[in-house]
Amino acid sequence: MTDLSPAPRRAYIEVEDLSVQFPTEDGLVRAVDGVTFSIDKGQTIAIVGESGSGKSVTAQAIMGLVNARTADVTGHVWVDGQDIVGMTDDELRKMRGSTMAMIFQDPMSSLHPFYRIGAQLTEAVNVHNKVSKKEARDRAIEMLQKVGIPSPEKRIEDYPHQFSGGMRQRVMIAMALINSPSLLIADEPTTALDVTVQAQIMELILELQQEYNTAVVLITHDLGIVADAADQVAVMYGARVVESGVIDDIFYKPEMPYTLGLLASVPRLNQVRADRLDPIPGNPPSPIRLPSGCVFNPRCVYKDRVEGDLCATERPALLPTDLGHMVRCHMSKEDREAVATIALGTLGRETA
Amino acid sequence: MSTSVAPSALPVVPDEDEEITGRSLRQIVWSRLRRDKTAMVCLVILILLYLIAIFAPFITSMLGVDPYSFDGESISDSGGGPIGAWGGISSEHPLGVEWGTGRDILAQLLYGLRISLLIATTATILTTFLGTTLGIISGYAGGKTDAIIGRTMDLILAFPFLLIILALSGVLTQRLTQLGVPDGNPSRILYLIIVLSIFGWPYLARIVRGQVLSVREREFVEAAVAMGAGRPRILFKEILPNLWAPILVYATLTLPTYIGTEAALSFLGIGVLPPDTSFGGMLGNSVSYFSVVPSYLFIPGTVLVILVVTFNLVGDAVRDALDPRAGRV
Amino acid sequence: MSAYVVRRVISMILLLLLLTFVVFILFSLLPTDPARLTCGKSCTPEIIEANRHRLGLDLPVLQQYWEYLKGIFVGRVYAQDSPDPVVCSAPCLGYSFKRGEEVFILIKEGFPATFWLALGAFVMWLAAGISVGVYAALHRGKWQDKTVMGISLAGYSLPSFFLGLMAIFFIVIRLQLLPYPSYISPFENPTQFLQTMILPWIVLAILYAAFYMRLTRNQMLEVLGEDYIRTARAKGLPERIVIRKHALRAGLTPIVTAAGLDLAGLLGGAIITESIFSLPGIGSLAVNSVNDADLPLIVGITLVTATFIIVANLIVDLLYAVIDPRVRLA
Amino acid sequence: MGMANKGLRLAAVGAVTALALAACGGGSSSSSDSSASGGAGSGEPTKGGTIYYLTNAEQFDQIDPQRIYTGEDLAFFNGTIYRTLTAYKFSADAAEGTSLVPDLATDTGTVADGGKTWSFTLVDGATFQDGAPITCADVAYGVSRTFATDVITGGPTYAISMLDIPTAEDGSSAYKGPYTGEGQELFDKAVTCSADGKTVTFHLNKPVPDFNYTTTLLSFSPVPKAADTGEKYGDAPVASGPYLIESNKNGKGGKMVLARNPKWDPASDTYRGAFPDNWEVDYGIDPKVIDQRTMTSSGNDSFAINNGIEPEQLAVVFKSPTEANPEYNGRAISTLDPYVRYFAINTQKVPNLKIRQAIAVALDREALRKNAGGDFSGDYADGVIKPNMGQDFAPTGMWDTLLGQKIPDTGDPEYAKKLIAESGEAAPTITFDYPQSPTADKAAAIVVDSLGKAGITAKPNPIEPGQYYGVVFDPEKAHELINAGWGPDWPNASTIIPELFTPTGGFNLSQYDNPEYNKAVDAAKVELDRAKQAKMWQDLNTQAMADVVVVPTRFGREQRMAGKQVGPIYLWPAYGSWPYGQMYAGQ
Repeated sequence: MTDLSPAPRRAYIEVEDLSVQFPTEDGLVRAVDGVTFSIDKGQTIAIVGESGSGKSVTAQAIMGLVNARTADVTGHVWVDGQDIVGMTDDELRKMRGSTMAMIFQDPMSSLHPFYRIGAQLTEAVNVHNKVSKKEARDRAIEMLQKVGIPSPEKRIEDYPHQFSGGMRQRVMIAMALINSPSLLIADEPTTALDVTVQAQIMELILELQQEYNTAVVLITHDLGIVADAADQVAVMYGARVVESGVIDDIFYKPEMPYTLGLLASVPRLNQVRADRLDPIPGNPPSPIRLPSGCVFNPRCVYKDRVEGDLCATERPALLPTDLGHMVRCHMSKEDREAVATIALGTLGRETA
Repeated sequence: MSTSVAPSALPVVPDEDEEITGRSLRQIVWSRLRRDKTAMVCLVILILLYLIAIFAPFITSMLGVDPYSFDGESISDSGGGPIGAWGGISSEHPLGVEWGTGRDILAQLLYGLRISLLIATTATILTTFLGTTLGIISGYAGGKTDAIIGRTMDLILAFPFLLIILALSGVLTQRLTQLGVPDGNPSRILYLIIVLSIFGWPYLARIVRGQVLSVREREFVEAAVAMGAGRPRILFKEILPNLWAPILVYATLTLPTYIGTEAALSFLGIGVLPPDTSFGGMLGNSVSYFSVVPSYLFIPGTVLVILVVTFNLVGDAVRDALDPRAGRV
Repeated sequence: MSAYVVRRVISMILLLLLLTFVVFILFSLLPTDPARLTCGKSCTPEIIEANRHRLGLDLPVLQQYWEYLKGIFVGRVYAQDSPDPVVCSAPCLGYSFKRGEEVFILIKEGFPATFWLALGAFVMWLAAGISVGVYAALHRGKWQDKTVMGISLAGYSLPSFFLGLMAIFFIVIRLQLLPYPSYISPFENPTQFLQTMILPWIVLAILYAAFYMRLTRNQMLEVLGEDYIRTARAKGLPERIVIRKHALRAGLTPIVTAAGLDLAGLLGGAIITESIFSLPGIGSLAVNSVNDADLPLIVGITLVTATFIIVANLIVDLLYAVIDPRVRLA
Repeated sequence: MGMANKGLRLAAVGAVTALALAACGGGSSSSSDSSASGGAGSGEPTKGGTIYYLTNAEQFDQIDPQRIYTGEDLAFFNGTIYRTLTAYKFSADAAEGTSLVPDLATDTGTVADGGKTWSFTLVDGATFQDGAPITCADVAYGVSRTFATDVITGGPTYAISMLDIPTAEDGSSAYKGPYTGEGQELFDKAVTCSADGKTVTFHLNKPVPDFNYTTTLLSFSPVPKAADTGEKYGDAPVASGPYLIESNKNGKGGKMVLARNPKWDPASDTYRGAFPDNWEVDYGIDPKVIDQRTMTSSGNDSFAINNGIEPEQLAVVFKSPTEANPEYNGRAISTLDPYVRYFAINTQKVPNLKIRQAIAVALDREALRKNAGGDFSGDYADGVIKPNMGQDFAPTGMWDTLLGQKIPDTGDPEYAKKLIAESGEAAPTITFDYPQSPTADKAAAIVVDSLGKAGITAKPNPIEPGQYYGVVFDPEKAHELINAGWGPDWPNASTIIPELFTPTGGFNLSQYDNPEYNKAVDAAKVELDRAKQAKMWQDLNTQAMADVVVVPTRFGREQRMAGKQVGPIYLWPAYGSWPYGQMYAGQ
């Protein structure tokens, strides 16, 4: 890698124009197309979007888990000043599990069924640290203790199937944080869990984030979690980030029609006339055949507010609308705000 | 399996049935198959082979050969061996003649192809029928029925099937004749079809049963139950259509297996009656002579292998088209 | 765990009983008259009747079955009331009057050849099938993978008898690299043993390896797509450890167990391979027994072979429980 | 009743397994026909060494002397471990090779009472392998075993039909063998011993002029009562000849090893040479391998013998059906064997003579012969008595005159159609029973095709070789046309015609029952004038052919080979076998 003059980065994590493409027999799959965002240590960014929007691949690309032999990764992912994209396999491997760690959606299948959890935890310690067996074991027990597993010195001898789903996710969190990473990617960490457990797990993640001052990338489609946990939000649709900004901007001053639709489809307790949800009409696009122009245009009900067929022909850029608030839309700022007022107004919610 | 780094596991394909609306799964599979060049070539070859088999009598008469006539001129009076190299290949007999009789090898091959395809195809259809029906019943009914069918399958799978087929052939062929099946080849062919199917269905039934177990919990089945649909209706109208992909894959891969098994059985002497011949029979005959006339071994052997390979390639392609994750990229 | 073992053993015994019964009934209903077959050329109805009595064939079928079962455990004496009884000691699987020998002894004599054939082929096909299968899986979609899959397809498309005859034609007849196969015990003449067994081993191994390559590859691909493999990678484990420790352990377990079942099937005799290579194993014995209509022998071989498979099923299941901790609670 | 067994054994040859050592029955062969082309026989026999007998069979059909009935096996065991009262001379010459010499007896027997009483005096010094002297009681006991028909199965039953013992109501002998002892006194009257135990006398129920030929069979060899284990006697028989069974393991890879019998006294046995120290029978070898090893003849294989050559090698070993190629000269034999191959026509199911004639006329015998190996497989047959039977043979003219006109070897479908038209019946549908093998399948195809040309529908019915005769001897199961082969037990057509064409015969596959014919056969059997008898057999042979009871297809020819150092090389006419008792390894 010949980056001669790494410009000083403001943020700890800086994702810049990240694209991931898979050539397949059915055609070129654009899983991630020009994603850009950034966060600092101790901060949380939530990447939200429907399934297939490219958020999981983004997460995996940041971890360097996208196989370079089968995929085409371009752009930059700066982690603490180092670009992940273009690193050798070994350099990447050394960062994984130590500098950055990941928690997955399904704790049932994310632990190896044949190995005791103790072995799986100590393995994570040993791969990055030269420590004795005993030290590794102590560290594992300590982490299990931290994530709230009762009598960890006993449970460490158990197999994954002997734990409940929530407990397994705790084990996964322990495993992710065992080497005190500065970046934690949580890919739908609560989706597979019972509602009652979801809150506990999120709480645990946030608590540990405080303790380790970790930067967290939270992948989710659950806006409820986003509201509680995130500092910043990036909304993804059709492999692109369509809107990003601090949490209040996205929740209270959204400007992209897709974000509006997303917010409208979330049931809220304070929603008085919530007799029916307001789903976005149509289906998400296929990553093989992304629509030309604005990826959202086939489903956008406001595209007639844009002159001509700009929405269908020209790809809008992700542009700042406020400080730190970026939007990808051809509508004028006025139109966007007007549309947002109407949309949020129908939800019976006051604008900020 | 959830998302992973493997590209095929990306949310590419699963979205398809939503995305490409208006196209049935059948059309999608067909369009995938059409793009697979090997598969298309093989498919064409297969169709040709079936046509050749069906029209074998015309083809042989056009070529001026037939599998039954003896040609005493083409074999030596001392020992009965063919006169000329490579089993007596000549313009009259393009692939040579049989030792001891002078019958034409090409014609025998074409007629052998007929029998081979007849047995394998019919047995595959019967196996598929048995396996699907019993698999659905077993999976849907559960309980005792499931247990009985399950034990039966265990039992059948534990049997040394080649030995049983060999041992019972004479007797059961006679039984079939007594039941009114015409004597001779009809009984023998029917016997092979039946025993192949009897020993073949449990494999498919297991797959189908597993699928049924997962499908029957799905909403549309529950909906049908709630609407008071009768059991046969649920089984065959609601559940069966969801099973055709694994069934089709299994059937296409079973057919070549049966071709090989049928050949092995006729090699061991359980086959059609003379004067008819089959691949296995020709190979069995070759054993006595192939150190002197190797073409007796290689001609039918090669045709047999081509047949099986072609079927297997098509089977693979069908599977890839139906479930790209299981096969190649 | 132990309750699981007991349950499995009991169900196995029931299945074995059912099996013996089915086999017995199946062959009892044959019109071929074993009494007639034991009778020489100068056969009179009286002699046939006497033979029937000697063989216990005049008893009702169910009683014959009971006698047969009993014979397996305590042995049996045929023609007890004649001056010339035939003793068949336990485990008595019947007595072949055609060969004048106990079925159990005949099978026991055939076993070594079959055993060596199966064992050698087993080792070869597992080694080749697994290594090549894993290699293909790791090169998924590349030319290496495609080549392996092509070879595998060709391999399992070759009928065993064609492959065997070709091996004899090229290796033995044309190139004369090996003498004609002639079985001898490895303890008697190891060189000749190896010279005889190498071709049948290879032929059998090719057929199975072709299948196991695919199986291994697909199994590995499935495992490599598992979440826990991604977890292992996310931990920062080197790829070779991910493959060896995490993927292989999970991926090969079902393969090795499937291979166990195939091995058991082969221990019951590889009819075609043994016939082609003149191996004096259970497979050859089976073909001979069919040609001679030697019913007691056919029944005996069927039972022994099926028993191998059923017992192997049990062993494999129990082994699986040991390897895969998830099964233990079942 | 019984008969030489090649018909039975032949059935198995060519199938996946051939259980018995494929073999021969008796019969003479004209030496002019034999191509024992000089050479090997000229060497001086050396003592010592081992002769290796390579065979595809996986065991001997029988080892029990009273149960052996296969020509080759009779010759082998008679030449090595069992002695008999009389034996055939070792000679390649047809006449000499089927002439009698004494073995265990001092001469070839004394006849009295117009052929109804035969006495044999035993030689001095003959002992069993345990050293016990062989007495008249042992011979009598051996003979008595044949009567235990439920235990001693498979052997010849001449003793039962010839000895003067009354029959029970059901037609079986009133003597039930030594195991039950029922009717023992009747047997003891029929076979008597002199006071010194040296002379055995057989009392027969009718004159048998050639009874001393019967006593060459191993069923007349001695068995010590104390060692008899009934059905299992064959597992550990007691030797009386120069060799004993040292070990025997059946199956592929198994072998039988014969070692010298230390108690055998050469002075008491002038008949056998007993040259090699050991005999080794190697079972279950692939026929191709046998050919290759014998042809190469290196190492121990130079002491090997076989009893058949695969068709594919015939043209390699032989220049013509009577002459070996120079490379194999002196150790390869191609000669007429004792057998006649034929298709029996079931006269019960095909009673119409014209139809039977049509079948015979339509058959393409040339194609059948080519399929069997062309002229290597034998000559066209015109009856069931072979030229090498000596005086009993005369051409029947079957294909020239008997069927109304000359019939070509390829058959005459047009004439066959005419015969069917004359029969007053519709063209028949018949089934052809045969023991399955690849070659036999092709023969069946020829039958189907050539009969089809005459409008006769033939259906092949392949039967597993091991079950073949069990099926075709069952009148319920036998069909119209039955594949068969037959060889005589000794050079007298009395072991052919009665067996094949009378209801009391043991091999009457045609189920032929013609009262006049039966009467003529009975007369021929007891005719004491051999020349007259020969003429009677000739006529009966012709008569059966005229009645188309069977369709003879071939007078069989066989080929076999030995390693470079084995001698003597000739086919012994007595059994159509190797002259085992005279063979040696190394010259």
